[in-house]
Amino acid sequence: MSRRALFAPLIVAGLGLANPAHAQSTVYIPAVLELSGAGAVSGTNFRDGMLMAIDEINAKGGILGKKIETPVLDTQSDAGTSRAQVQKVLDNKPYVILGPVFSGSVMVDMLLTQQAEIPEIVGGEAAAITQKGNPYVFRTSFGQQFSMPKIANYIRDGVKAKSVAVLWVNNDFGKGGRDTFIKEMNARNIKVAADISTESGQADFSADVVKLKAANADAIFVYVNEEESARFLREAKKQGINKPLIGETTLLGQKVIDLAGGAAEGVQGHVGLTVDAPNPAVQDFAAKFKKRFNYVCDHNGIKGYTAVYFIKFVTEKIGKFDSKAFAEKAHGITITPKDEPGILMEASWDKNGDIDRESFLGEVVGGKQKIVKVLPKLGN
Amino acid sequence: MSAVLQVSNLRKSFGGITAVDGVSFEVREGEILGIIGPNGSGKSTLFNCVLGQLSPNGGEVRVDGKPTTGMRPCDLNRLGVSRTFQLLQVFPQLSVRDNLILAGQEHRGTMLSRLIGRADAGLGDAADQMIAFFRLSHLSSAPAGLLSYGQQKLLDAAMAFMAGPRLVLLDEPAGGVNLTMLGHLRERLQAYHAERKATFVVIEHQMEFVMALCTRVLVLAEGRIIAEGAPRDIARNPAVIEAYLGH
Amino acid sequence: MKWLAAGAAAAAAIFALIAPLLLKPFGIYLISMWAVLTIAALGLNLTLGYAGQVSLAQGAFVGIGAYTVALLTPVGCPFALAFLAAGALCFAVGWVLGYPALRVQHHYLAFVTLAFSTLVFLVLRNEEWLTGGIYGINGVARPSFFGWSTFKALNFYYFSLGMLAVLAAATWWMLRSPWGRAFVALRENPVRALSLGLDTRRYTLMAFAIGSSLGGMAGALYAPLVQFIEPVSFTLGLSFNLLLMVIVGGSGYFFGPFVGALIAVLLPEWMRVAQGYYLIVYAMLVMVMMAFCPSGILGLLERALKAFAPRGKEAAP
Amino acid sequence: MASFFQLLVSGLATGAIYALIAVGFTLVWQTSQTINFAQGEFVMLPAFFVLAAMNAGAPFWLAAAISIVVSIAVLGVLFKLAVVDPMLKYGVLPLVISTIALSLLLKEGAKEFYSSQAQPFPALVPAADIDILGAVVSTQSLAVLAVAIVTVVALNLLLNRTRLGRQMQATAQNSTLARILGIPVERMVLYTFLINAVLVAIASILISPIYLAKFNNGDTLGLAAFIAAIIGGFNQVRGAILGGVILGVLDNLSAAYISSQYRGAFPLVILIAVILLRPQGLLGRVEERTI
Repeated sequence: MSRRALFAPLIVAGLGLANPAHAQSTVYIPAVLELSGAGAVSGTNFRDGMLMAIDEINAKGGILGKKIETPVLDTQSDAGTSRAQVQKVLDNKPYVILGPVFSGSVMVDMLLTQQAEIPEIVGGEAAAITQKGNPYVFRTSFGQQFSMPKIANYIRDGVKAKSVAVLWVNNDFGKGGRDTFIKEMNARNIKVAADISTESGQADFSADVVKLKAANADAIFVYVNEEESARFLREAKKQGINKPLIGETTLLGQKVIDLAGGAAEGVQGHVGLTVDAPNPAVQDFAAKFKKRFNYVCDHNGIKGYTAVYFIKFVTEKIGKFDSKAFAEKAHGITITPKDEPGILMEASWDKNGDIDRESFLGEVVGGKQKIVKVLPKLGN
Repeated sequence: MSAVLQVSNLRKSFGGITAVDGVSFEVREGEILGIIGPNGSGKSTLFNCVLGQLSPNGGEVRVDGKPTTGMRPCDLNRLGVSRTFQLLQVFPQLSVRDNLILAGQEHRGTMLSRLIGRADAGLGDAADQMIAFFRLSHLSSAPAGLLSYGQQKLLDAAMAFMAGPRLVLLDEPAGGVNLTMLGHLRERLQAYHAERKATFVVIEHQMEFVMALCTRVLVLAEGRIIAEGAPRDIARNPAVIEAYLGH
Repeated sequence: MKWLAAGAAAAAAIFALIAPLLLKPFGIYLISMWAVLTIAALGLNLTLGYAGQVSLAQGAFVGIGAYTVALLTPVGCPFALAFLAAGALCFAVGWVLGYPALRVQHHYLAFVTLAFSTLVFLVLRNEEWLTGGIYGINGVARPSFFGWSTFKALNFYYFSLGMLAVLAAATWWMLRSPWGRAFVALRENPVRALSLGLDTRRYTLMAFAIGSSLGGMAGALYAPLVQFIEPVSFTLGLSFNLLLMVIVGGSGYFFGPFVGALIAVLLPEWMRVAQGYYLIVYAMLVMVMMAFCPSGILGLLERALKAFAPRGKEAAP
Repeated sequence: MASFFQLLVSGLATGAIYALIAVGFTLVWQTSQTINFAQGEFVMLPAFFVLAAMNAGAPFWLAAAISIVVSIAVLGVLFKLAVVDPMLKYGVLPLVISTIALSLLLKEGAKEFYSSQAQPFPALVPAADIDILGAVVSTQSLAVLAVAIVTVVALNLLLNRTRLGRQMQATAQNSTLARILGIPVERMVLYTFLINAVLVAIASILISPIYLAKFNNGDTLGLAAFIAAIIGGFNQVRGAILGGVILGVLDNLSAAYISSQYRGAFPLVILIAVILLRPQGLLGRVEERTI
């Protein structure tokens, strides 16, 4: 017991002084991300994209002459820990906070950042995040409430399916997408013939494919993470599924296409934020990213990258580091690559902090993603 | 004189081997009954069947006329039948005093009263007396694990007496104890018996010990009782000598 | 030496009272987390350290407790009542989970409890109609008592600390009562205990049930502390972490969980200076600690004190 | 019916992997009372050894060989000397904690020092699909199945037909007695660790083309192997195999015919049932000390 008395100074050291006071010549924009645990892949993508933007900006003299100072704190993919880390950075009066990616963690942290009136640019895609009327939360990718309708329309008008089967991964990414998707299907009275949940990290999809075949729907919507997408596609090919396979961004990603061998051929769907977008700026970014981190960046990488440029642009518009002013200015703003190349594609933010940007309908042809149609921004 | 324990036609076999083969006997109030027999004659099995550690294949056990066959050891113990084990069994991390309090605490009050009541369950004095009686006072607060083997044997026996039992079954109390300690142990057992008019059953190898301690002796061989009587008669009984020396 | 321990305890208690005044909200949040997890570890220490029953399900009980409160308080149930409900529910479930312990021991029991905690996770995740599923439950309210609100970090810390004090006191009382003696007997020699009239079955189930209900009560505090709960917070990871607290602190020492939880909560934070490698360093430290003081820090301390002052021993019942 | 057969076949392939991992887990447990909670990570790691070797320019077969050797050194010898031996005398729990920490260490290590992204892994056999009585099987699954069977048969021969093997079994069943019989117990224990290292390395190389090399692959594999070992019988190689296969098939059948959300639950329910009704496992021997 006397051990604890002995800890006393350590605790103060460990908690009180752990946060170094940041210098005046820099602007403090901490990032709280999933660097270990289930969310590590998304988290590291977001981090690496973010770091790339920060280095570029700092190399050019920073924002309003101040270099960006961004410590990266790991949430261990756990809401409780993420809350602790957000609290930790809030104690040091940040300008803006980046992350986290897991919607669950975002939901907790939003409350704190709102109280502290600090804007938070998150990677979470759950519809609920921007529907709480929190004026301090922003996204740099489509919320599921925007991507799913686009898929739904495509299934109705493009595929002309009367019934559809859903295969989704049972985590907060997959479940969120699945729920929004089914809502949209009902709205277009397309029958959901099968609703199949899979585990993240699942290796054997034979059972799921057997069920899909039994359901015999006009189309199959697949909403799982990258490796699982690849494994599923192989199994689907194996068991000879001949119905159109529809995906949202992930399923048509080049990484999945490569991993799945030939099995991805003919997969179609909506492509939101992706390094495969037919856009020189994006292609260029993807190349730089691959060169520096030597892996193919997923959409979280782009989220992180554009998030930093989003901050830069808005800050330069308001001309000072004022968190409240940032939040006010950012709502309803539109950024074009002409004004800020780092934003990659023209993007606008609505009153809820949701992003709007053009997106694509694609198809896998000859082992490559082919864009068949460009979907304009919803705004116009 | 009424019988504290009646065992009738008790049987226990493991697979093919019959360890206890229809044993019947009585233990009378206030006597010290010795049960002797060569190794593997079924003494300990008999004990464990009587005490509910093992469930017999046949036969019946009665305590004060109440049938107790197949009763759980803890319930049997609450009826006033307590025991010691062949191998030493104390609680090494508990103090000597706590060992004794533990041995008595389940015999009074309810679970609830044991929780909210006094820490020593009102057995502190009784425990101290028992400690004094077995001349262990200087070790009262020492963890039992630190005692010498002989001292632990004394404590083991003391624990069996702690709840003031009707009947005590001692399984080789003298096993592995050096001679001086042996004398001490025997003398204490006799003193206790004299004081409390307690009833003992003693399983033992150590002949002198049995002869000196017991008022009556049963001889067990191959799961059967082959002789019964006063110690000195038993010592001269040819069947017994045959059983011990025969093979 | 008892005096020394008492003095140390008093010093620590005073420190626990003034520490938050020196800390920023983040620090306060961490020590609140320490207080909450210590309660859960106290429970596991009772089941494992005293009664000797290995359980890998304590994290699941924290989860059950957390969900009980998060589900009851929004429908108008006062916190105090929900808190007791959490304790009671986990007591009942723990009692049932104790039955395997009557048949199998040691590692087999560990496997059963391990399976149980994974099953609990699946139910929390899949039964969306009740638990909100994978999304978890957002905005769990912090209670207020007679106008005193625990919404502010500092208040909630003192609230958690108070609950810890009360529950620790109750546990202490139980351990110095005949029950405590019976639990130790259960751990050291169940056969002999049985022959001395201990209803070992009942005590085993009790040890499980009470340990679990402490876990549940910890959960009942965890939910309002984080103000959000989701199934993934209560997977095996948490159970392992609680086990680590008990072993590292010193299994079977009353104050073990206090020390263990302190380490499990603070060590990773201190390690964060190692940036991306902090978990690696943390893991290494744990392994080293296990290799050099398997009986936990209090065990080490006790040996040290014995070495310096042969007459006394640490205040561990 | 065809689909049922399909599920059965795929389940077998997955089960074979679990079995392979469970066998080593069981051996180590028997001889040294080590419940290795890092077993999953042990399977994750060798794939990265292969990739590292290939990045250094080695051809696949050489890289595989190197990986196996490194695994023997690190996951076999080093693990025993540095982690298990110092703690054996303190009983099971500290060691459990230590292996849990070790699993975290290996996971984080692979992530920080190699990559957090799933890495494509060269396949042993060209990917193609074969039709067997209406069930389609990929050549990879067949390869897995084949290698798994060969390995296990070889292991069984070693354990039952050779002097060394019998000595190891004696050690596993009763080390004190074995010592009296003059068996070099220490060495036997070490051998089981080496065998485990080889088995996990093989498993790793077999599955990584399908699973991809990823730092958190161990999470699911470890638990699966663990459950397989217990269901089949903690103290029997045969048992571990049966357990693995049961698990693989059961997972598919329950997902297809009962509930995909609860597919993870059925093995656990069986696990509990087995422990309560037959603690020694379906094929296990009764261990007095555990009941």
